[in-house]
Amino acid sequence: MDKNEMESVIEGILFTMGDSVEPGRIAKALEVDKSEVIECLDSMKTRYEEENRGIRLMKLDDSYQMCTSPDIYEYLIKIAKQPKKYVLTEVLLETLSIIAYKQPVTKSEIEKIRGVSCGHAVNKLVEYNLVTELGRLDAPGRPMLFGTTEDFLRSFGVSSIEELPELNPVQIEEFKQEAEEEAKVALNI
Amino acid sequence: MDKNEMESVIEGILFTMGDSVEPGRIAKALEVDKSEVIECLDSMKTRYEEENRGIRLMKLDDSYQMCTSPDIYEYLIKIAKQPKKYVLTEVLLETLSIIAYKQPVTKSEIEKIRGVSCGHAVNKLVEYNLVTELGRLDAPGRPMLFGTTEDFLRSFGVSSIEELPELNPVQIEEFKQEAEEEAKVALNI
Amino acid sequence: MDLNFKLQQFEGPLDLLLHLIDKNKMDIFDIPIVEITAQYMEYIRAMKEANLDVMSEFLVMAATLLKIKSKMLLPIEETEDEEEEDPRAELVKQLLEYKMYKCISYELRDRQVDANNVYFKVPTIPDEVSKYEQPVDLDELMSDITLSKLNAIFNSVIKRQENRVDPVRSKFGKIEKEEVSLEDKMNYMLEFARHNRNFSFRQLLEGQRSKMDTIVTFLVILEMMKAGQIFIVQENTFDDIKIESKMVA
Repeated sequence: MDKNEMESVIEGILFTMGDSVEPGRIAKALEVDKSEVIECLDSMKTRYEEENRGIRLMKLDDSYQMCTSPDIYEYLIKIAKQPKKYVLTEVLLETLSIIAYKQPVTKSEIEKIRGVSCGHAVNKLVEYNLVTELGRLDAPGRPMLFGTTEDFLRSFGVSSIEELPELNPVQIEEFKQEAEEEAKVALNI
Repeated sequence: MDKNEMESVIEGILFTMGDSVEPGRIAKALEVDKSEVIECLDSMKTRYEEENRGIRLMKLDDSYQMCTSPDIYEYLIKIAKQPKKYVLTEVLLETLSIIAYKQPVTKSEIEKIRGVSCGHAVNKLVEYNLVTELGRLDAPGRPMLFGTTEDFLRSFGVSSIEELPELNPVQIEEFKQEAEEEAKVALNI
Repeated sequence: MDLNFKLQQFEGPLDLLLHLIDKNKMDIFDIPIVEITAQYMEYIRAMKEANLDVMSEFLVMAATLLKIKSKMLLPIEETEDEEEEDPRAELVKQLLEYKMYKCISYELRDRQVDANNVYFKVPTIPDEVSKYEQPVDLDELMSDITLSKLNAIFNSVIKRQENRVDPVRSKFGKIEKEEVSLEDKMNYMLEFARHNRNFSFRQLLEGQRSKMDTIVTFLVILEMMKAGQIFIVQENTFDDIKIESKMVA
């Protein structure tokens, strides 16, 4: 095994292991002398530094570990703090509208209206502080009741939920009739 | 930030993250153009290969991930813990192939092609994180649509689903003959 | 033919069919249906103990094969259509598509073997980086959502819910207790038959209020006839049914 190949294998081993590795273990796997491995590790360590690489070798007692250059840290923090864009997805908006109009409302009532589970959506809305727990319903299972928050009102610039646009009964009646018509058509097929 | 410094930072970030990283995230942290990052990543990828390095860059859809070179596998297995490998049965492979080429696809479409039910197979593939739910089809019954994941690309060594072997009838005839040869060998055992 | 070959070895009816076609060196575009059906059925018979879930899918294919076979045995009718479609066409199309994916799955398996020779590294992101959570900016989050939009969303949700409700079935209304009880009617009739030797069905219906009354009365008549409590005669269809009671004391 030539030096180049050995370096390649050692690089791969240190990368995969993540932890510190003793040169003796590497030597056994490669069936070479431990001193050869140490020599190779030290030369790699120096080269990584000279080349100003993003990854470095760290010597800990008699083991070696792959790590990043200390300069990377500030960029990692920047990646973490990258302004993530929170968006209200369709699911969240629908759930929010049901809570706004039906409050106080339980998760199972919301699920009944949407036809799909809403646990995740409600939790997200609570996390965004648009929705809050209002207490438990005095019913079997004592389900939690949800309602909108002050933040919710503030973001719409209204002072109470009474100010939400009214639901138009005529329109709702139309929806019902449409649904019936559709069903009739379906039956004629 | 000069090219050398950028490569160093990117190397460190990919090493730390372990997972696949989108160039856009790196670009924001480095306050540079995304195209610059991509250019840098691609040149690193080529250089790692040319220098026969132990670590390599892998492109998955539009993300990049650091991994080991396949050439050093035989040494790595002697020392590193083998990642858990699952064996895909023929049923799973057939189902996966259909999903890979037909995505987004519903269970009933898969069943139509295979002539047998596929619920169990699809669930297993979802469990292995090779396949994921993509949302519901806007059709009666609102059936779930399935597609492949990044893990799928990783486990099959392709950078995107466009890289999958083409469905070319001539080539398929060749596969078929190969498969038959294999089957003969298998039967002779 | 090697019947020891277990049906479970095949991934489904199409797989078995392909196996038979390959084995017999048949042309997939010109499947000798009579022959292939016979062989397919032989496999099915040999697999009687196979689990029913698997069996049912194989049986669907068997039925398809038999249908194709019968179609091909029938003389081709002269129709205005210039060309009658080959009854096998659909099956051939399905077989070819399945075969294509089957072949591709072998290719994928090879790729997986190659791709498995690569190792990755677990993420080693510092805690303060990975646990960082960005505060939610509500102004930004709600920037393009107006009250009327919220209202429209709620309306559309409600509309969807209406669509989901089966309007036909929901029209059936509540299930109410039947106004006419079979038991009451039976008791009434038994009493009536004890006091009247000869009467007719029409006579019985006089003064009955509803369709349900009529139906229940008819059911009671049938029941009493079965029990030998009455004897009935109807000379012609739609004639009145003459009833003779055997219960007169």
